[in-house]
Amino acid sequence: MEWYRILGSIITLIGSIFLFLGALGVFRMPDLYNRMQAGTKATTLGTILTLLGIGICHYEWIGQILVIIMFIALTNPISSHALARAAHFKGIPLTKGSVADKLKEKESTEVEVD
Amino acid sequence: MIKRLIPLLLVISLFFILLKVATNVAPNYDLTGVAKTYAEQGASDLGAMNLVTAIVVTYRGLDTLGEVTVLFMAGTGIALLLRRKKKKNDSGIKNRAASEILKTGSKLLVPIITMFGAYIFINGHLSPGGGFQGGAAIASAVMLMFLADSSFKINHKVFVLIESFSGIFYVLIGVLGLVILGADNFLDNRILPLGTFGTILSAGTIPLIYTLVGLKVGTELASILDNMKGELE
Amino acid sequence: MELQQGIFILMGLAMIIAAVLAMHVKDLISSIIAVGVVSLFASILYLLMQAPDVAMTEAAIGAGLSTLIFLYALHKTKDVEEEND
Amino acid sequence: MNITTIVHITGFALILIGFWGMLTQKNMIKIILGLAIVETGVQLVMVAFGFIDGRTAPILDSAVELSKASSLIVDPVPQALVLTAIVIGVAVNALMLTFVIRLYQQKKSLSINDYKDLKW
Repeated sequence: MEWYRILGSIITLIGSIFLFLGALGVFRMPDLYNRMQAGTKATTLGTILTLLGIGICHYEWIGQILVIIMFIALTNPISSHALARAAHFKGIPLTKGSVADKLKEKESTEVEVD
Repeated sequence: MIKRLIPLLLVISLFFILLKVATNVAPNYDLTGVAKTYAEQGASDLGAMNLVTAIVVTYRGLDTLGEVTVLFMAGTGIALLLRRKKKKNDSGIKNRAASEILKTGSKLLVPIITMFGAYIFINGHLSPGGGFQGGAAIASAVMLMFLADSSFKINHKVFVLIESFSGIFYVLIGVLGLVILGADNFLDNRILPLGTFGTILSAGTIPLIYTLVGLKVGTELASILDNMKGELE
Repeated sequence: MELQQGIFILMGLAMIIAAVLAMHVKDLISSIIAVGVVSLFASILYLLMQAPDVAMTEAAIGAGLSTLIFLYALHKTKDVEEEND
Repeated sequence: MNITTIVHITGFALILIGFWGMLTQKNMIKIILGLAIVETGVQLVMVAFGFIDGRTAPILDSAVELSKASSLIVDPVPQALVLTAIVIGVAVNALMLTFVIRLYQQKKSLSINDYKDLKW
């Protein structure tokens, strides 16, 4: 087996571990925002690593895979950000243990300014 | 009770009809009839790598023209039925402005998605995809702008121009087949040279027609979305 | 049973469950999303059935544009109601 | 059980569920959703008619030898038909939803039971 195949397999394995942790986080986290955070950060990194590992194994596809990685890096956090913001404005409560709500603070200061 | 009984009877009768169909179909192990001809002669006849494209654009070109017409009719009907009333000012519900991240990100993404749509329909004869898929991708870019920026409006004049000119050129290419190659050749792709098999400038007029179809479908779906969205804000 | 058939059976079951949910749930938004899920699984089935063209069309139009059109229609019919009250 | 049969059963089940929904639901948007499910089922069944196990997509790239193409690819004709059916389907759905919106603007109701103007 060539060395790049082993390297690619290891990177793919790390990526799938991150994906598993993301799924576990969606299952275990207490409220919507924490779940969304787990489902975005971990899966973005996991998907990028998995794709990169495949790209190293089959190096003739690395161009397409870099384009896909760029798409995922652009779309996944932005869509998640929009969803979380909408949920916050809709009034979905935070979990009891949370210590800060910066968006609410920002809104209240904005209202005072107006 | 009787209201539930009649639908139940209808569904049960449909079930038996479908059961008859399901039990009578044997899986086929070879292409037969017209599909075999297309598979054997499609490449040498039309020079298109993607046989689905060859069927949609050339072998069944008239169907596609009719389909684009149906889409146009549906879009026109929607625009007619949902025509704008006078703008009500201040309905009481204020829209929250989108965040800076969302605006910047969508502005970055829209050109890329539009370019991807153009790539899909230009390469329709070489790889999976074509006018309808590319048009849908372009409409998705417009959809993203609608969702991300509530004050975004499409330029109706440009859209109408693109739509009508692509429709006119589509029909003109069809008529050119009649003029150059004689009767029975409406929408024939061989009025241009077939070129080298597998390159982007090959397969006669297929890339040209699919580009026109893609522009037309994209603008039509975007106008349908725009009309359905209306003056909600 | 081979792996491929197992995948097809799982996808089919998921589609049927989503369709039943779409018809059974009272909430219209959940219903619309469930129909979008049916379309998304259908596009995966098309890809597995060696029909990439159809898969692309279904994913872009069936799961994307169609869902948004339904949501816009729902929003329009709700909007007037709120104004009326 | 081969793959064609599995997909056929799925498609027929979707058709029956959508049909049942169309007949029993009162909400007009839900009736259109039922029709959308029926459309998906019919399209699945049609694509499954052209599927042949162990063959590749109807694209004649380097993986398919041109002279033996007809024994290597699946049937392209149902795929072309379904391709157009999907686009038409979404246009028809949008048109029907437009009618629903217009009806709603008249009577402020989504229930099909409130529209009995032509019933005698």
